[in-house]
Amino acid sequence: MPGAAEKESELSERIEAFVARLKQGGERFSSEEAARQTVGLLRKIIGHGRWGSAGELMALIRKEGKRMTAAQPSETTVGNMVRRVLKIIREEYGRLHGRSEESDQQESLHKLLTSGGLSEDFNTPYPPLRANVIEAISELLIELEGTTDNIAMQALEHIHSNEVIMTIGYSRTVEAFLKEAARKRKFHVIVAECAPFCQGHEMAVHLSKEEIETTVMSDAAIFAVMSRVNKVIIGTKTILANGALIAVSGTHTLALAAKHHSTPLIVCAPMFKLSPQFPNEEDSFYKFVSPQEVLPFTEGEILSKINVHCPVFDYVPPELITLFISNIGGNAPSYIYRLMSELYHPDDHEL
Amino acid sequence: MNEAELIEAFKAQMREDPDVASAVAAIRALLEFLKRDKGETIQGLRVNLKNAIETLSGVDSSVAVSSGGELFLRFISLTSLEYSDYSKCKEIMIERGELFLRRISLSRNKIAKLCHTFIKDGAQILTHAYSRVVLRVLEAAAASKKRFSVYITESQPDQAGQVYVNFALSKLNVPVTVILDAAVGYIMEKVNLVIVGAEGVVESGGIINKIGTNQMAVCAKAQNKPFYVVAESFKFVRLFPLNQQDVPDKFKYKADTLKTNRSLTEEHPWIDYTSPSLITLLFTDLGVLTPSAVSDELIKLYL
Amino acid sequence: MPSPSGIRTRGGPEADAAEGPRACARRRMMAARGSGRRGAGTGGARGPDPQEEPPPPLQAVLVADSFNRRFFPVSKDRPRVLLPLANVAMIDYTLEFLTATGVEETFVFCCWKSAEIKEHLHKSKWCRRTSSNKVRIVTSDLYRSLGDVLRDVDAKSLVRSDFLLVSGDVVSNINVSAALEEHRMRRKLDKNVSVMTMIFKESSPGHRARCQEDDIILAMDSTTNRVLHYQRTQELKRFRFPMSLFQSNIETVEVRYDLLDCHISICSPQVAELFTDNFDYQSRDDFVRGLLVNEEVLGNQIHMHVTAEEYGAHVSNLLMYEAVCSDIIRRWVYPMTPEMNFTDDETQSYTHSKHNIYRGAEVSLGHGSVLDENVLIGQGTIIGSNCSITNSVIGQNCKIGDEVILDGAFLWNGVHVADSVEIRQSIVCDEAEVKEKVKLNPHCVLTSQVVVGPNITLPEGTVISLHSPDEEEEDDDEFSDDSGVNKEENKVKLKGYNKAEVGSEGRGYLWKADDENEADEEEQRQSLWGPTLNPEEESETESDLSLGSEQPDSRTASPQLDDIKVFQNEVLGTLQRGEEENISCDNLVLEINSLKYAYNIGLKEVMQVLSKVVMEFPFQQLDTELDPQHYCVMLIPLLKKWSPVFKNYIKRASDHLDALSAIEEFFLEHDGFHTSIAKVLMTFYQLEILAEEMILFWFSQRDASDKGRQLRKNQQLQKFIQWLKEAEEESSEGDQD
Amino acid sequence: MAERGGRSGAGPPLSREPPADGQTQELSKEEKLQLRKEKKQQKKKRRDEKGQPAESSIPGHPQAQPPGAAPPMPAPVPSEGLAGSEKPAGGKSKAELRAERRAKQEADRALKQTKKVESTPAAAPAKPRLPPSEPQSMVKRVPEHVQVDDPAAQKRLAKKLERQQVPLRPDYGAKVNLFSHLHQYSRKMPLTQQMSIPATAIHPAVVRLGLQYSQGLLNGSNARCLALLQVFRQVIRDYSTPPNEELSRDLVARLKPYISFLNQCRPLSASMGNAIKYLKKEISGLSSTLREEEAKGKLQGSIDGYVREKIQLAAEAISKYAFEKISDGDVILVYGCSSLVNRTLCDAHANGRAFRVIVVDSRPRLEGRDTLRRLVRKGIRCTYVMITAISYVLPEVSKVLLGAHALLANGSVMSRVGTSQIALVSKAYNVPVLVCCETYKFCERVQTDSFVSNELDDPDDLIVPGKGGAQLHGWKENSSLRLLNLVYDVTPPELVDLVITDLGMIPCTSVPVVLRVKNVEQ
Repeated sequence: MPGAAEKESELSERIEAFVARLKQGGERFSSEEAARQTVGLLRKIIGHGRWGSAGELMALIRKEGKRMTAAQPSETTVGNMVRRVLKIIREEYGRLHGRSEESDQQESLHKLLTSGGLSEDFNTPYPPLRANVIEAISELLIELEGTTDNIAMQALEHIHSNEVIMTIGYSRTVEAFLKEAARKRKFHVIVAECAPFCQGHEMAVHLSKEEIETTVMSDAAIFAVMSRVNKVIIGTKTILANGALIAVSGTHTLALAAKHHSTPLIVCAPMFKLSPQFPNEEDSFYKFVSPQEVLPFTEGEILSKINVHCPVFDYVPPELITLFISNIGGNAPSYIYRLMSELYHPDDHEL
Repeated sequence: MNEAELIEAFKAQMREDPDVASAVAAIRALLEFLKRDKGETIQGLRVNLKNAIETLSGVDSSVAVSSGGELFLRFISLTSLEYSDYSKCKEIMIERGELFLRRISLSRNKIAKLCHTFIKDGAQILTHAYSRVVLRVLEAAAASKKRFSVYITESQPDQAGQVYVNFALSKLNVPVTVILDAAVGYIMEKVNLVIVGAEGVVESGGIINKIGTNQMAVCAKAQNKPFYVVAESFKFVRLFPLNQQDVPDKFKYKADTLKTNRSLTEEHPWIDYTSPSLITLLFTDLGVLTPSAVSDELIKLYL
Repeated sequence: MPSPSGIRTRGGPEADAAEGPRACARRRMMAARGSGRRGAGTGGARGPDPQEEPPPPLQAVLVADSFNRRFFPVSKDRPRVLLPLANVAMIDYTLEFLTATGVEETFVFCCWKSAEIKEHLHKSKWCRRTSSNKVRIVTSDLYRSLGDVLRDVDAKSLVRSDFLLVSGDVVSNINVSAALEEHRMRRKLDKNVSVMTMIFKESSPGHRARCQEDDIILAMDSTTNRVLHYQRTQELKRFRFPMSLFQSNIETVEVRYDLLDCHISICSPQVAELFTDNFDYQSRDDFVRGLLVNEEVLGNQIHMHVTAEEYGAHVSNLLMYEAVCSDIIRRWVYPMTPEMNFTDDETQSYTHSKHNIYRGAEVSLGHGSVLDENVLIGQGTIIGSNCSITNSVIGQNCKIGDEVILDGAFLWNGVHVADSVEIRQSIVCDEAEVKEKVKLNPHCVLTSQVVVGPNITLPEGTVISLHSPDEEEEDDDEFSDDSGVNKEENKVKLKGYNKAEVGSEGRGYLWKADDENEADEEEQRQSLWGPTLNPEEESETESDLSLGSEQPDSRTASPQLDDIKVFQNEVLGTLQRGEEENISCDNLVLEINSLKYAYNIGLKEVMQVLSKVVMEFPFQQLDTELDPQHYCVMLIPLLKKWSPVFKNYIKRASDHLDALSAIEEFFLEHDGFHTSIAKVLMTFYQLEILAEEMILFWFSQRDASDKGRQLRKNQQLQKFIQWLKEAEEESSEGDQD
Repeated sequence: MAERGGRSGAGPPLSREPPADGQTQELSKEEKLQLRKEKKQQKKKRRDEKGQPAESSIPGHPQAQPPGAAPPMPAPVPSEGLAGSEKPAGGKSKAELRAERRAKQEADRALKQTKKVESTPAAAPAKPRLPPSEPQSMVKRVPEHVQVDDPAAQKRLAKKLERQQVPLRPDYGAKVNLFSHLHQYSRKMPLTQQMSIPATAIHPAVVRLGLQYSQGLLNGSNARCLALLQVFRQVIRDYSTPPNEELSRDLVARLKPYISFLNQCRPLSASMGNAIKYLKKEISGLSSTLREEEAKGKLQGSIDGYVREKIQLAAEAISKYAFEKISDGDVILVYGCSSLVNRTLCDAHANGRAFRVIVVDSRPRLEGRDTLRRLVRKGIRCTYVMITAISYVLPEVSKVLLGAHALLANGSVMSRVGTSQIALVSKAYNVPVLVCCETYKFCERVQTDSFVSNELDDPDDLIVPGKGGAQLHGWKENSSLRLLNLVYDVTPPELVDLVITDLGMIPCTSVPVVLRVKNVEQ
């Protein structure tokens, strides 16, 4: 096709830009945006990339995917989207290959016993594959659009009137969720400001604009106030395969406090935040920004003598979580593994 | 093929390959049995196999054997559903059986690959009794330039832990300390994680393993330490014990002690049951599972 | 320094000059109202105006050479900008900074070892097609200073609009867009008066990243962010601020000592032109000082932008190298952290874990080795057992034995360290080897391929290199030292190594002489490591070692007499030439200024010298004994001609008094001419060089010597004064109605 | 005030009847005695109520009746209490007022007499009653700084302050309704700005102190308590008994407005409460036979004594005990800035223990930075994190060392907000939690949550200058947005492993024991 070269160079530049932006560790760069951009880029790659068979395509996607994921390990949505796309390719290929759905399942005892060949190859080229895959991806994009609304829809099922709800930091999903509920019910929201970035302030201001009675407090008061709270609703950065969270730092404390007062802890997170990784290398999930945030450079001489840490994320073990609300409904943490196996193919867990 | 031969085949398997899991040995033996079986009908075959399994578990009463047997039966019946013609069906069975064996022989490496990433550099690991899978995991960790040290219970009554150290652990050069079974509570606060193998994984997601596992799990829970289980998927067994009492005696005691019909009250049980609530994660060749995922697998297989 | 009288007349506030830096850090003084001759700093108002054309693509000029030899002998093997900082070349940080801040075209000017720099850049991601920042490399061996570079920029007219000027050793994550916006706005508002915006970082005194050599104290107008006074503080016990600072009608003068110069400046194309115009500008400091001093003449201003949040520093010596390195490890330069691998170099991928421990791929650690905190280990490095490593950076493919202690050590690539070695706060360059049981005390430097040991302890501040120190002499005359060295690679190891210094198996020459001459040692240590934070350590200046930018101001503020003498002669010469080829006053002023810098003469001295010279000028013409009439006849036209020159220098009250005292002095020396003093003063007065109240004040000064009183008794003078007095009364009466 | 009325109701009817019908006939001897005991107890009760003008005698008022006249008047407290509660009902008649005033005088005289009685063996029966009456006196009235939501209480407070010529401090901004019973002051408008305080009413030193409190220049219960004692020492030095007044009584009366002034500036800390209690006891304990100079000297001496043993020596003892618990290679986590903890650490470091410290800090106060500077200056290796990041640092921590604002009778620890959640997370990582607290900070109050009695600091502190924080600026206009700047929180005993006091190491459940011991020894 004509202009393929320009197209590719143009594409690679866009990828560069995206990677660069991820590396800049852009605050205010929402996971949803990241997810959408990733999928968009991948779709372009599939569209303009040079590949004959599904196998080649997947190799290509993996290659690009690796780079994007490596750019900002804490931004797991990128990796998740890559895996989703890979899964889509597998399915489309399978369909063309004339294989029934369930045979391409997460591997199981059953499969262990019954299935025939060890692993199928993706080498038979199918002309319609490109079109089909792109179509499927477009559907995925549409799905991404709607996630927040779908979650907000369920608000009224979880918030009754005159509740005292605590949340921490700023999460678009939670904001939408609460606002939705506020249209019908009156309740009181307490926001932990989440130092040093204090995203909580923004959250509070947004909520109060909707006439929701909102209180901002410092993170130190979480446990003190928890005894009067009757629900904790938070967002998260990532849901890990064992149902644990990687959420803004301070969440672990919040969860423990909630546990201590046995207050239900509800996590609002769209599906694309589900990551098939396990918390084996937590450090890679943590993200550390400049100590500036915690201790200003102007502190002078003592800075050279001390260590200042500023982790952005916390690990929250699954046993502290009561419920996940995703765009496909509510789930218990113990069920996450199932959703995981539906979303991703086991072979794609590490790219 | 009569019982004696069968048992002989089983024992032979164990002998020639000390590293083999008893379940695998059993399955191999059964496959052998299947090959030599003269039966003409599926039903006949099933009956013979059932008896064969009985005799095997008579030799070795471990959960593994029975789970292996059950798995084999299930596999027979599944294949028999697909093909009506008996002889055709049989060779398919044999062929698939081999395939199956080849698969599960890979499972330990799979597990090791999954699990060793959970061992961080400088970790202190507590383990219990003698488990080949755990050994494989530790080897993998050591291979990936991780520095860790191991505490292992001597695990009375048969000192399996001590044996384990002498035969296996001493080979990979990591510091190993053998501790008393009674010292689990003491050591727990300084270890980072607990890894144990399992004889059988029951439907609840709990495990059945060498006596002492349960107390270790309880301690770990009390100190908020992760308690990991590594087990191949063929150890999954359709069993749902509510508590220790609920575990069938044939598993708790050695086959020969069961034969001597003395009252079991003064016998030491060899295994105990660890409830899923105490287990952090299970590492199987099917992937890393939360306890709740186990029953899912079993359901998929048997329903 | 203004004489107290100057203050009294102005009734301004008492600005005590003998003030410690800490005391006057961020100290705010209201300027005195009244007759300030300085123009007010205009253009404080900001605000987006509707017809805003899209700003042109941002360009940057990166000077990949520090025209001095602070890093010798290290920089003999490797150009300074390629020295690894946390295993990444300095210039990469600078380029990353430029790219991140939105620069779209960068000109890299290299001189010393330009080939290597070129090669490095070509390999790097900056020259990829996809890079958003186009890097163009300009090389020439003729560059001797920043001045040359900028003149070349002007000559080649490379820059189209405002551009960033940085040196190749700046590490920063500042986003200059805000500063740039201000800069453009300023230029829009008050028609290109402001030519440059310097970027500073707030950091309290005593901060490690504040290198003493670069320490500055400056006065700013906090409403307009205009720089009013800029001074290096190194080795100054007391600071002097021109009185005019506080007399000008700028409301809010702020004297700040809490600033760290990031060496990042936003320049307008004019800057390059100015450099071309003023041949004597070598460094940015010359430029700044020049601009600030004769602001009226050139009519340009400098502004500043202070950032509190972001990080910016420049590696001017090894102490700074150490400081910046550890700041990078401690993530101050986020997002430019090692594990981010912004250079896209697969050998540079690190994993970050607790306590800022960064590990490259396949690093192997022996049992019992502890990485305490802030450690960076490059790919493929092998570390033995029972080592303790803290606050250190280890390059790629190093081999480190057992029982090694590394504290604040900076090992570059391929270094071999044998068993039970101890290294503290030292730098070991590429492929160097440290044998068993060697102990490196703080501030040691082993340049590449040097071998030391076994069983030897290097005293503090040892520098060992394969290049022998005697290579120095040849190129000492060179202006830029770096360039001269190319020819010397062939003459390495002409004499054997001293085993006593480098150990039995050692290879390399000791670069500091031990005890015989303290001074050299000091120089060495300083030139490499720069002054440490406790002031008594820096006794020597490195002025004679590096003829770089620091040179002029590293002297103490009050110049020695001989300087003044020389200066005087120079001025005289200038004036004579001026007389003969009648050069315009402006040029005279320029020349005098440049002389002023060359000899680092204070305004006061200039004043005195100038008037002295002028007064004596007639004698130079014809040295026959001439009488007062002749003298006046000859002098007055000169005065008339040069009045602009005087005006340029005589501004503040103090200047007047200086001039007057100089004149008085002259007349005291030649008492034959007492009679003509009145005439002279009259001329000065008529030419409006000297203000009447000043003359009156001078006259009424009581502290005059008896000869002085003699002089004052002179009746012409009396008359003149009388006349002045009356005139004043009249004028004041005139005011009343 | 409900409790109070209730208690007066519980009191013997005798004390109640007289106001009902102002009968003025002679009472029998034993009745008199009974009456005195009654009064004595009332007195004791009132002494515990800091800043409460139970028997606020108008200083300048001349003694109307000649002393020794038969006491025709009822006990003051009930009437006073009733007066307080019926005040909102409407103004009182002259007669009532007079009655009240005379009641007060009567009370005073009665008090004097009781003193005499006590000193004389005649009142022997009174003695044994003392200890049993102690626990009763512990049943405390609700301090008015926790019943802001009760208008009656507020009115009463206003009235009282007015009587004492102490300005009433206005609340600032909207409060979180959970905390509407607490005061919320703004640092921008300190107490002394709105009205000039007559030097006669309040000693300038006290005013200065009050300002320092309200501006947050003086923080930490130790510092505050020390400052308070120093100021009172000065006050006593400058004090001179007015003619025909008695030092022991007049001085107490003089201190009351001071105390309520300080209380206005910032609610008193438990430590200060105890100190004041002690001081009052000392003052009223003075025998009237002492000459003024002697008395003042004695008081100043006792103040110094208190400072020395209760605070300085206590700190020494604690750091000695704590030293045993700090071992080499420890990683110790501290929170905020506790003078005691800092001292302990510095001592341990000076005595050659090798340990690392992790300083945890929280907005808006950022007191941890002071701790950091102090420790670093001493050469201790430090790490500094925000409170949100504790779960990141805790795995490496071996001990948590916390300071305390007060130890409550139910064993819970009242301390800077955030302490409790640090204890909580530490438990989750099973890291032992140690609390350092001098015994003089123990107080009889019991509290199960951080709501009932707490303090609200200036909400504006939460606003971060610059990035993002700008949004919060308009919070006052925004009706549905509230800022909560809590000062203290309460750590339940089960989260604390050990309390290190000057009496040694105790589990915090045994606080009441210590209290009892103290009460006996006092």
